[in-house]
Amino acid sequence: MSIDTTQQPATEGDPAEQPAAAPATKRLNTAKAMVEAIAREMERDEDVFVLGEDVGAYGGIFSSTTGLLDRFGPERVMDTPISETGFIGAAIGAATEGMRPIVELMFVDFFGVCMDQIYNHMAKIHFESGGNVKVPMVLMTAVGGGYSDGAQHSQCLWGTFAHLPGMKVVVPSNPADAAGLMTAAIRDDNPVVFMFHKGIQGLPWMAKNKRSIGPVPTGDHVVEIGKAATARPGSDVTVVTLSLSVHHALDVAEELAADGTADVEVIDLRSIVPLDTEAIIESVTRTGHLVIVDEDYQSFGLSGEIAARIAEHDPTILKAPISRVAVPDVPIPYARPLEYTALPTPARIKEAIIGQVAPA
Amino acid sequence: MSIDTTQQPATEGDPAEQPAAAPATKRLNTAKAMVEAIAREMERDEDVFVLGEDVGAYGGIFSSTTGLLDRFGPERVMDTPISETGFIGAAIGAATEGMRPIVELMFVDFFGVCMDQIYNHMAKIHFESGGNVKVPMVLMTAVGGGYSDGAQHSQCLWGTFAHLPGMKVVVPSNPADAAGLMTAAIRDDNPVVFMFHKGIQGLPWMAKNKRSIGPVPTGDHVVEIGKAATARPGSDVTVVTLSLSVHHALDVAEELAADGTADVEVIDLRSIVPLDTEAIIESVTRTGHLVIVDEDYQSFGLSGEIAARIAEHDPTILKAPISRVAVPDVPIPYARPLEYTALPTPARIKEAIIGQVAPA
Amino acid sequence: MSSRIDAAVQRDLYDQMVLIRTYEEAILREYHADKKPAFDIGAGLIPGEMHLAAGQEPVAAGVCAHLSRGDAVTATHRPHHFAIAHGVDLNRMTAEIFGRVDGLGRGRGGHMHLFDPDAHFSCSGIIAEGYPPAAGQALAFKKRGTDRVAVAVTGEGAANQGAFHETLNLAALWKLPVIFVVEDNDWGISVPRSASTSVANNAERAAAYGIPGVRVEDNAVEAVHEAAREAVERARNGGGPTLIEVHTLRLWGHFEGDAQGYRADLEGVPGKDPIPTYEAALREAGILDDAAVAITRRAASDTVESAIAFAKASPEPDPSTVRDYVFA
Amino acid sequence: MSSRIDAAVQRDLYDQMVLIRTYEEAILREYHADKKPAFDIGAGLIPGEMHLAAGQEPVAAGVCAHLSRGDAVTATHRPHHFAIAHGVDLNRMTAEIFGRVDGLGRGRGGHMHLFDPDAHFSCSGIIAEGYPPAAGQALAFKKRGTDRVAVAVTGEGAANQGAFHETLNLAALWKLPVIFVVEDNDWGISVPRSASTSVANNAERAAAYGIPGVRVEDNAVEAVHEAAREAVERARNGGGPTLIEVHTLRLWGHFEGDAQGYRADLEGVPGKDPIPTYEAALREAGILDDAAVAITRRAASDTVESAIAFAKASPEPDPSTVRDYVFA
Ligand SMILES: Cc1ncc(C[n+]2csc(CCOP(=O)(O)OP(=O)(O)O)c2C)c(N)n1
Ligand SMILES: Cc1ncc(C[n+]2csc(CCOP(=O)(O)OP(=O)(O)O)c2C)c(N)n1
Ligand SMILES: [Mg+2]
Ligand SMILES: [Mg+2]
Repeated sequence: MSIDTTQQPATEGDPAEQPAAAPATKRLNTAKAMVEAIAREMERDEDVFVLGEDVGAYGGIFSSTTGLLDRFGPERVMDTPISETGFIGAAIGAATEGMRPIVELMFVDFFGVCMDQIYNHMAKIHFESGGNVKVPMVLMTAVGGGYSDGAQHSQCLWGTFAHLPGMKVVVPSNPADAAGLMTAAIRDDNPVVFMFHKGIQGLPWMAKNKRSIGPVPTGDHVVEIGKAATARPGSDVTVVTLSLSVHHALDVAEELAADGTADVEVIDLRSIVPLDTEAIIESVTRTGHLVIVDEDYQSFGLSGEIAARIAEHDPTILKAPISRVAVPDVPIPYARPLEYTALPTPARIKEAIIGQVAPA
Repeated sequence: MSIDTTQQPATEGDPAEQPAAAPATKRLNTAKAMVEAIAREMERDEDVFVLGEDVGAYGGIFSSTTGLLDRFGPERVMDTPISETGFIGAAIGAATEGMRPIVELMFVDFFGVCMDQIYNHMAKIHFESGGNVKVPMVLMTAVGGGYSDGAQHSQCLWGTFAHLPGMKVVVPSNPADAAGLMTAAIRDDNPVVFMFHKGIQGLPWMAKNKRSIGPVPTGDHVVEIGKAATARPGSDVTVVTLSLSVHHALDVAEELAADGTADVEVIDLRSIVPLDTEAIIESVTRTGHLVIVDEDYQSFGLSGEIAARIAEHDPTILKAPISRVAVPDVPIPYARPLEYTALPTPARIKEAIIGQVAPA
Repeated sequence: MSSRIDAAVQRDLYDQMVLIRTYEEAILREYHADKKPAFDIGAGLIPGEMHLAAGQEPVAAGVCAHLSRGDAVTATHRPHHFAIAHGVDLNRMTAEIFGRVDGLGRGRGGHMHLFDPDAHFSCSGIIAEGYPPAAGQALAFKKRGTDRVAVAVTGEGAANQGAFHETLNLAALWKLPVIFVVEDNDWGISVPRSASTSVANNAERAAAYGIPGVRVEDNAVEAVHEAAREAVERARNGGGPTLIEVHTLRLWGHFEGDAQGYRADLEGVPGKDPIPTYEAALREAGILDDAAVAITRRAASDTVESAIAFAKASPEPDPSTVRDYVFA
Repeated sequence: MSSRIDAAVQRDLYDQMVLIRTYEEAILREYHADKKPAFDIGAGLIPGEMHLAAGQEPVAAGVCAHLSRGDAVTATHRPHHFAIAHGVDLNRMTAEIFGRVDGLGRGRGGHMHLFDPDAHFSCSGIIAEGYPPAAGQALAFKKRGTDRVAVAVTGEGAANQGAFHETLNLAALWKLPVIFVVEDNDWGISVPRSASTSVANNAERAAAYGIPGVRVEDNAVEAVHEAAREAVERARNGGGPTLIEVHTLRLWGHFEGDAQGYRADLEGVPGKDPIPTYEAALREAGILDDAAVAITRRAASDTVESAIAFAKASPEPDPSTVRDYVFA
């Protein structure tokens, strides 16, 4: 009856299969890409260590640490008591002493039990010390819904973290970015919140996402924090999004391109803090149409900020009112028909894009 | 050497002095207006009680409960241990049993030690229970800086609360609204976060704000939650703001009216959740110019949301890019010259307004 | 076997445990029924995380035997046994687990968010964060001059969380009528107690609050019953809170889908099942025989299957109502 | 008076306490100097909340006597005594309190946010939240195979906060080299210990983590010194954490501007000042005389006044640098 949640699908491709010019890659799912990036940095730098609930023998509830205990031992891969304030705070103290902890908050939804350490300490010590104390650490945490886990286990909440100064916030959408951003985060001298969506980890026990397995460079691979990616170029409508929603947006874009409805550009933010305002404005200046797709709550968050960056730059680049496809300020409901009404589904994204290109 | 922080300035005016037609009022500072509203509700309804740190003999660090212990005794005005998760959670449990607690979080900056109770419990129980369990309570908390209290005691953070669904968020700017919104909050069947700015309490030990004392109706006085007020009508530029910044905006508006620079409309939001989108759009449609003044962090918060509400309604109502006068995504610095550069001062507000009306 | 307990109570404890187990087995069946061949946590009639309480029946049965519906119970992410033992409406609870409109939360909550105001039952998916509201319910009961009590439940893993400490201090200080129950099933997901808890057991921690602490060993339902009797009596009489830790058993995985690779002792687990053990003891004592056992099982099965039928017959929520119930 | 302690140490303890008191008196003077006639918390050369530690010198002097600069100290909102006793650069600390560019935090931090990486000193304005990072420093020290220790300080009010519990459990479990110090000054702002804490003292709470707990009564600096000696030794030798609670005295208000209307015992307070008491004892023992006292006081005053002069001479931060130091 029980399913081995620690087991990974076979993911190792053959680097030799790659065309010679491109950097060597292997195909990994997002979880494995994170693990590999962490392992490589742990090998490079003995100050790097991992701590959190069930990161050891279990390998992380969402497989973000699978195999690390076997490779690095319990001194460097530490299971903790259920005491997020205690162990995240401990990571902070270790970081101020020059270590580089990677600490996992199992679900971002649990931030409320430990936010003081995160936002008043991790994020502010560098500033309060006038730059004299650095806090080089990664807080990694699982986000997102879509599998009926209810109002306390399905949130994204990146807007909450981004609002509070002093921490970088990165949100990869695919294995290569997960690896590259993890490496960048570990090497960064600032605290970095690394938010990975459960739905793109490539977990064997969740609905499959075809893009949760992809090529990841086998060599040193860093994705600069603060740079958005154009996941798909297009000329009619800009969709600014991130994380799992990138895939929904790409699916919809392909569909709408195929039937000639619209040529959609999809911007994958990858990083929220810093936010790549330039990339957003450049794209919207070309398309004149903006759809923001955000799995976080709609109001007072990411989607608002994107709108503001445009409105304070030049509102006339918008040829139509913007559209937001986000969680409509309701807790994430349990029942599937309700949850999938609240989430930014492909159907809602499509409707928003069509609304942008439809003659007024 | 020591100053009696519990002492109130003499504030009681003579109701008989009021013109006959207007409702009877007396002049109170904001703190006293809050206390009076709480006391009146405690008299009306024995389910109302107050708890928090130093709410008893001390009367609330920012005088929000002065005198209540004497009037209602320790059973209804309860000092608590320093255990915000414990006692805010206790308030939640009491509320689900039909009581109407008013619980004080001494500084909003401390939310990180108790946010789980606030956002995952207080704000979600009603939803998760499908409407079967109500959580009628008020979480009151002091906000704001300007007196060199540093990065952990000077924040506003209303954007953080507003982003998370299930709680109303009110932020009065003057004694009458403080009383009316407090009364509404206590009577509301939902959890209401009541955020009062230290700088408008009328405290004897802080810089005086001339509008921190004002007329408060002596009879039953309720300010509907969710309705903004036009603090000053104007036709050239709309300033949308709240809390202490309303006063700065009014001061600047008067100055700019006097010298003929601009006729500024000042919208006092009073409530963030629900947000009076209609009032904002109505005003900006008339003026075409928007300055948002927000003492919270600039990005991913209130100012962004206001911009988004306009951008999704009709960006063409904006005759110029919007201006935001907010805390520029830095922790609140201690040193006065830095703090007053970070805060939305009258000088910054004035500059933004002038920027709006200056020929491009 | 305690002599203080009479046969009718023993029979009730047994019936209660069987009902709970029957329920958990039925949920197990329904949960996995349509997730095959590839297990997909989000698929099927019951989606999402599922934490079942098989093996922990003695705790709920023993504690709730002393409660009436006016008393409050706040459970954890693993709430079914306490919900059942406290008399939560089984049909509506099951409908909630199936995400239906007749559910306790009209499908909004799910299995970790069961709220039955009639039974003053609630639960939370955040570790230890059910404790503070439970103290608040007790505060309300005390303020209103009633003799009602609140029961707050957590696991042994949760006892290391700050909310545990804050609530015990508050409740002790204010002499609130609460019974704090810690279910020590040896594990917090994959982390054994020895890797999470700096003392041998949590009953010792009661001393840090000046309240009585009791440890019940061996998942013994009658010992739980006795400890809870004293604690509830103390609370009703104004004596303040008690901490009861029960050494119990997680018979299955942490949640469904957990292969428990980390659990070395796995083969020994079924042999520790408290229900056969108690059944054997009651047979020995002449309180149960084949016929009685059959009656209990049949009654449990009927109750459970009709709850499941009720749930399945209830409609799914209308998507257009997604914005409802955020505010009252 | 313990016989184990030698005269040189006694003299050091006395000197340290006098230095701290001299500092707090100077800050008191500077703080209020330009806030008259109407007290305005935001006005003057030193604005903001000001929590002074007069009366609590024995705790800092006694504990820090055993530390070297490689050891870490994490203090509270009331941090000056520990900063001084741990050898934080007094000039730069004072400049920080005055909000100047030569301050420890270049004026960004203020009196509750003093960070001196050379002395591994830090503090936090959030109750009990300095404990977890202190444990993390100890973890780093242990991982690196050093014998360095971390000292974490809170008040007795803070010991009811969740972070206290979580950190003690974690440190005990991982046998971290930390000394947890609780300064019991009877008050958490206006709330007496009896209204915040469900046990008579916090040393009793050590048992909840299986670590030694010591209570030092009467603000006795030599007893603190002795308790800390054992605790530091234990930590350096891999014996894990110790909890030391000292019954100390808040000589002044919670913060400046606090009229202490809630404090019934106010007239008795000056009589309990630990410095005259200790001075008298050392005079009695022939370790101090008028000349020695004068030397100590003069040295303290010189040090303090030159720190204040340093601070006043340092420029205020340039407003155009407001965005600096958010990120490294
Ligand atoms: C604050 C918080 N941290 C972590 C989790 C994830 N989590 C859910 S159950 C669990 C283990 C709980 O162990 P225990 O308290 O012993 O209860 P048991 O599952 O054994 O019944 C964890 C870590 C959570 N829900 N909330
Ligand atoms: C989490 C949190 N809650 C409340 C406060 C406000 N506060 C500052 S000091 C203080 C009292 C602290 O008492 P105690 O721990 O005994 O230290 P003392 O001031 O007596 O040194 C309080 C409640 C805070 N800073 N942080
Ligand atoms: Mg457990
Ligand atoms: Mg104290």
